[in-house]
Amino acid sequence: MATHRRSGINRRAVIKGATATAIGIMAAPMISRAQAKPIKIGMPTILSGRVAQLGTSSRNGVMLEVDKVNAAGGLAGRPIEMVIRDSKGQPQEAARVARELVNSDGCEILIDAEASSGAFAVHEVARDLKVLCLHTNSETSSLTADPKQRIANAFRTCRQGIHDSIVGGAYAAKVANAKKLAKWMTCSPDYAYGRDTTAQFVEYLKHFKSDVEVVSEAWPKLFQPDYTEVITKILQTKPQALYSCLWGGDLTSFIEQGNIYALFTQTETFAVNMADYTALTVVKNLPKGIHSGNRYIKTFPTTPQNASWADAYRAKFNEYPTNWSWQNATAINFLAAAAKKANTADGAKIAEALRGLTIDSPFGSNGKLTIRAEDQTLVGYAIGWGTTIPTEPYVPAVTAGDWKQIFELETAWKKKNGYL
Amino acid sequence: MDIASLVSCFGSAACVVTQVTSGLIIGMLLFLVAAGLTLIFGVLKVINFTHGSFYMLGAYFALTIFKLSDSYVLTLFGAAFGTALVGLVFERLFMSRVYGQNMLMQLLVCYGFILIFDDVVKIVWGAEFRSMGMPALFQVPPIFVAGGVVPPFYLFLVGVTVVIGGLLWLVIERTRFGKIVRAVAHNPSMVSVLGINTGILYGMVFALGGLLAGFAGALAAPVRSLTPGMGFSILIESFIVTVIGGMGSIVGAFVGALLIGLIRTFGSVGFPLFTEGLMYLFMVLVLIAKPTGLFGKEIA
Amino acid sequence: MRHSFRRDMIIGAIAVTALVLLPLVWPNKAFIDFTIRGASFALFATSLNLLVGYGGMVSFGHGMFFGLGAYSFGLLMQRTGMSIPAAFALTIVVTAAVALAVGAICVRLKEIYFAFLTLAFQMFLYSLVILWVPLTGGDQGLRGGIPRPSFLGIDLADQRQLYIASCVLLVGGLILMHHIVESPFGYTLRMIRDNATRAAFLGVEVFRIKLVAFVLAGIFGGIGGVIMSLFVSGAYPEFANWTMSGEAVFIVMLGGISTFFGPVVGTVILLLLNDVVTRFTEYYGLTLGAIILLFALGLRRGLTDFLLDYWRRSPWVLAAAKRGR
Amino acid sequence: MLTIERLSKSFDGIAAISDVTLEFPTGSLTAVIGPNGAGKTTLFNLISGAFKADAGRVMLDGIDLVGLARAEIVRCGIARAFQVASIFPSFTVEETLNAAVQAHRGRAAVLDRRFPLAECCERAHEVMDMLGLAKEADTLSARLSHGDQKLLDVALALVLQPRVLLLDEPTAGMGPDERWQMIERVYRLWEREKMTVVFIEHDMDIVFKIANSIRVLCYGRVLAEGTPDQIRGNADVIAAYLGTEDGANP
Repeated sequence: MATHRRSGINRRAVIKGATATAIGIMAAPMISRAQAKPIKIGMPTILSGRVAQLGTSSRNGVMLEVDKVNAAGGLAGRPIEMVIRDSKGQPQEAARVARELVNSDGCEILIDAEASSGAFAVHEVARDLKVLCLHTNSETSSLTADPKQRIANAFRTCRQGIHDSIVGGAYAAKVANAKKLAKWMTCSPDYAYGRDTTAQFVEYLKHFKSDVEVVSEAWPKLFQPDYTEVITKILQTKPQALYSCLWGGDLTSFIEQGNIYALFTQTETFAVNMADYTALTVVKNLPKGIHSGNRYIKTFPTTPQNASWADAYRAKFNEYPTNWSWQNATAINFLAAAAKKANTADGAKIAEALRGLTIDSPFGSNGKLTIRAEDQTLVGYAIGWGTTIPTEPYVPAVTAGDWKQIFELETAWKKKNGYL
Repeated sequence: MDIASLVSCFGSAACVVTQVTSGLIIGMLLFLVAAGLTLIFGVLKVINFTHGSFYMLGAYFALTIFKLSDSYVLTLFGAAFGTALVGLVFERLFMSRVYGQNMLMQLLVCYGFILIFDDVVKIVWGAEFRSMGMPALFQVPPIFVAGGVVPPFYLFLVGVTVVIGGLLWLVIERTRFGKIVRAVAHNPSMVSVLGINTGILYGMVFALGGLLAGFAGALAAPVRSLTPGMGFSILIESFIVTVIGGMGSIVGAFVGALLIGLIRTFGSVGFPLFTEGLMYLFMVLVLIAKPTGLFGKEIA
Repeated sequence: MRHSFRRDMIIGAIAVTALVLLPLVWPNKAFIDFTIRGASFALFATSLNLLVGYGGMVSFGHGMFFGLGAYSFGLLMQRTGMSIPAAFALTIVVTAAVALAVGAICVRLKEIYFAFLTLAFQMFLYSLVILWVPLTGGDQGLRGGIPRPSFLGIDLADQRQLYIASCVLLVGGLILMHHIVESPFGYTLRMIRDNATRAAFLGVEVFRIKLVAFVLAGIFGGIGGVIMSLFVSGAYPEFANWTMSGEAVFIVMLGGISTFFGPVVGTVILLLLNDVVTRFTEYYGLTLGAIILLFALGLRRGLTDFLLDYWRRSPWVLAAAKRGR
Repeated sequence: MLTIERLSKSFDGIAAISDVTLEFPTGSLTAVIGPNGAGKTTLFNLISGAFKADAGRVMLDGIDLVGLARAEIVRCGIARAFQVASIFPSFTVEETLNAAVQAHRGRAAVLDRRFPLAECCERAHEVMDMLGLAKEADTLSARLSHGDQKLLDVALALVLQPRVLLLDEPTAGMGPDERWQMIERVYRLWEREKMTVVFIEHDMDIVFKIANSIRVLCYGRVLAEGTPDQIRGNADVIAAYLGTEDGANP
């Protein structure tokens, strides 16, 4: 993988860009000068520490789209100026940064590119300050599903745990039927995301194939450097299939260490977070035939739009886009479309326009993405599972999930949890 | 909690053997890092909180050297000596200025360097995690022994660590340098009595600590993801190891590392969700029972 | 140097009044947020300095009380629906009880062993917070906001009123802690720091004094946590993690351990650094690291320690001392 | 009367004090002498409770002190000053004595008042005056001269209103003038307070000039005891001292 780095997009560069755009706008006769005051969008994210990649690729996703939007005249004529700030991955810092972005930097919209606990902290800030907020990285379902959490001014433009679990369960059941996999084991990181996602996956796996049995569980810690004890436990258990929602560096460590035990030749592995370039391109000996959900992959959806978006991203940042990249790009796309629909950059009116809005997008399962009105969250995105090969394109064929089935089971899940 | 699994594991020879072996693997790398930490504390009475960063630097040095040379032997030595040099420079230029001061001042300098090393790694090697890849020599299928799986790389890893541990023991027990180290660790005022050039002694101790940590980093690089901040978890664990074993005791570090390795492996069977808590609980109990650790001596 | 309690109260009243009036002439939301966070950290760091600066007890686990305060208060408000003052009082009781139990074990140890044991206890508590998901929400923390019902006409959901409440807690807490260090107890604590053996010969019950100091410090650390939980409207495991203790140690060292207001100054420095540096660079660590080295190797002590030394050595002071003789 | 009966203490198997029996009559001014390593300081540590004896008894007016906590021994009336001045470096002289008086009176944990407690000041000043430290009242202990630091150490012992005062080499590390000044103060103190004073001393001029009774220790055992005149002529003592570099002329 190319080892490229940019110096962070500093404020001056942003302002310069914004000024250039502003000049462009002034040259355009249709748009009056009075409207050209930039609109500031604040973005707290994680730019330092172990998951700095989350922040940098979120930022890249955003900037790629912001440039396009600004070139096309901005949000209802107002060029976007991004103010992106590091929360270091601490929820209290995320809350502090979010407040500061609104209160002292004059940001009118927040893009919350935090991981889950940070997202809940920013959510409280959005509730308090009543500022339009788009969550772009938290996949925790309850953030939007739980009516107690819901506020009129907060939306989610990213994938969601429950959707992934339903599709994963359906896919895994199909494979299990074909290959007669009855004895399962799970190995997921020991924190809320890992526990919830795993429990839901197992639930839907059993929903689709009632005779599977989970014989053992392993719970490595988040950011654990060594998985030997976990791998040997799996080898002891000898499951026919293994499910894992390890991600990022943890997943690559697990794969590398599993490789030297030849783990993946002995058990059918379902690693939902494998098919993301952050993991695919880093693992040196990627085993063939690992089942994975799509995080972001150029080959799915198999459309020229998706492929060319990935190429444009690579050309601009000299690295592969990540799951976080498309989710953040989507946030800007939705803002632009809603502003156009409402013909204003006013947060409250954009929020109104966002509810139920459908846009064209390379990331949609059929070229379209929708923000569902009832719970203000993204649906219809490309979601599916495939198997790996050791070299590019890594996951050549992805079986798409069935959104009708997702909606059905999601509704049942919400009822069961008392959300409906 | 899963006591039943733990009981059934103890009932099966294969499970016990496998878990003990993996405890050994985890413990050995930990021992290399902890040995340096405890050595530095023994001689200088300084807790080197940057030790995790040394491990990280070792791993990143390994990444680059392996990419350039494709020789794992060269990688191991290059990374170890590179890190030793970092340790030496760090001690001579910075740590040496805060000896004899408040322990917190030393802590502060170390903390500053943890932050700096992490960002330097981020600038030089990037924020994304990296992987060195398994050297071709070890890209062979694992050996199956009596139903248990033994990966050749881990055989090598444990073997090398045992050799290094042995060498370290020889150095400490049989050389003049070792004699001085032991004397000073036992009684700090010996430094002036023996007429030792403390600058050289302290620098060498830090270099040796760096050497061990860097070697551990290079040994870990083929199997662990490299990322800025990766030194952190190993720092905490080796810190627990040295506290349990007794600050300043190499034997303590060895025993402590193995204990933590075993707690990890058997804990993951019996208490999969509380392995971490188990380590801290164990540390609390040891400190209450014997504040100086299992093999530690009261500081004079 | 020895101020009476009444004098402290008068200065405190003036300080609170000034802080309350300030936003009226200078309405700045960022300042209000900054002060609330500052109050939280300043109480937390000053309470640590009771141990470090006055008791010579370097605790690496003080963050456990910050976390405990935030979680106890947050949980009481979320689960029981009691009033804010009641939850506040109960939080103090809980924090004090835990501090008593942990302190009874820890304060027997000296120096680094005390530091290690406090750290181990903190990490054990942290593991519990992570593990006990049904109660604490695990790594996700207490989500969904902390309800803040009005009491006595005070509405802490309003940021301005929370600001005033934080100022009152800060100033009140500082007055109490200042009183503690200036009391006979405070001087006994200093005796133990200087020479515990001699203090024991003089009839000081070292263990008891240390334990009381540990509990008092825990209580004020917990109050810092309560303010933070109100600020972010939640509680997160990070509050109970060792990094929080590290932050407090760092603040104390930046500000200085030999003056009462050192940690307050340190808090302002660290928060300003944090807020300003993260604004301009993502290489926060590199920048902060360099600044730390500047303090540690340049000044070789905290800022107020440095200023105090500088003042004591200034020609004017030396001349005055000579005249005094 | 302070009596020591068959007291023994060893470290790692090496006897520091073995089977020592001694008497210190009430109101006496007794010097404990002996070559280096004779066990003099260990004896003090055993009496004051810093170490616990392996065997034997330390009786003060009929009460056995062995096994009592240090604070309890202090309360029984035994106080000591240390070979190396054991003081509180960051306190001024006045603060030191105020804090010490307050600790002695069980007021160390008072939280609802300010330091210093008015009722303790008088006694603190009294002790300062007794040892001529009043002029240094506002000086930081760390900045006192060596001699004044030792005086302050003695003052701390006096605060405890002891019946028995143990002084471990009160003149150690001092110049000749300072020594005599120090010893003169100790002597006047003893005269005025009429307490039992036991001191360890190497300077034989001082010992024979002021002590009214002498105990000689050697290798952890009692070599001789008696009045200065008796000791002066004791052959064992002369032999022991001639054999050591300590050998001041007895």
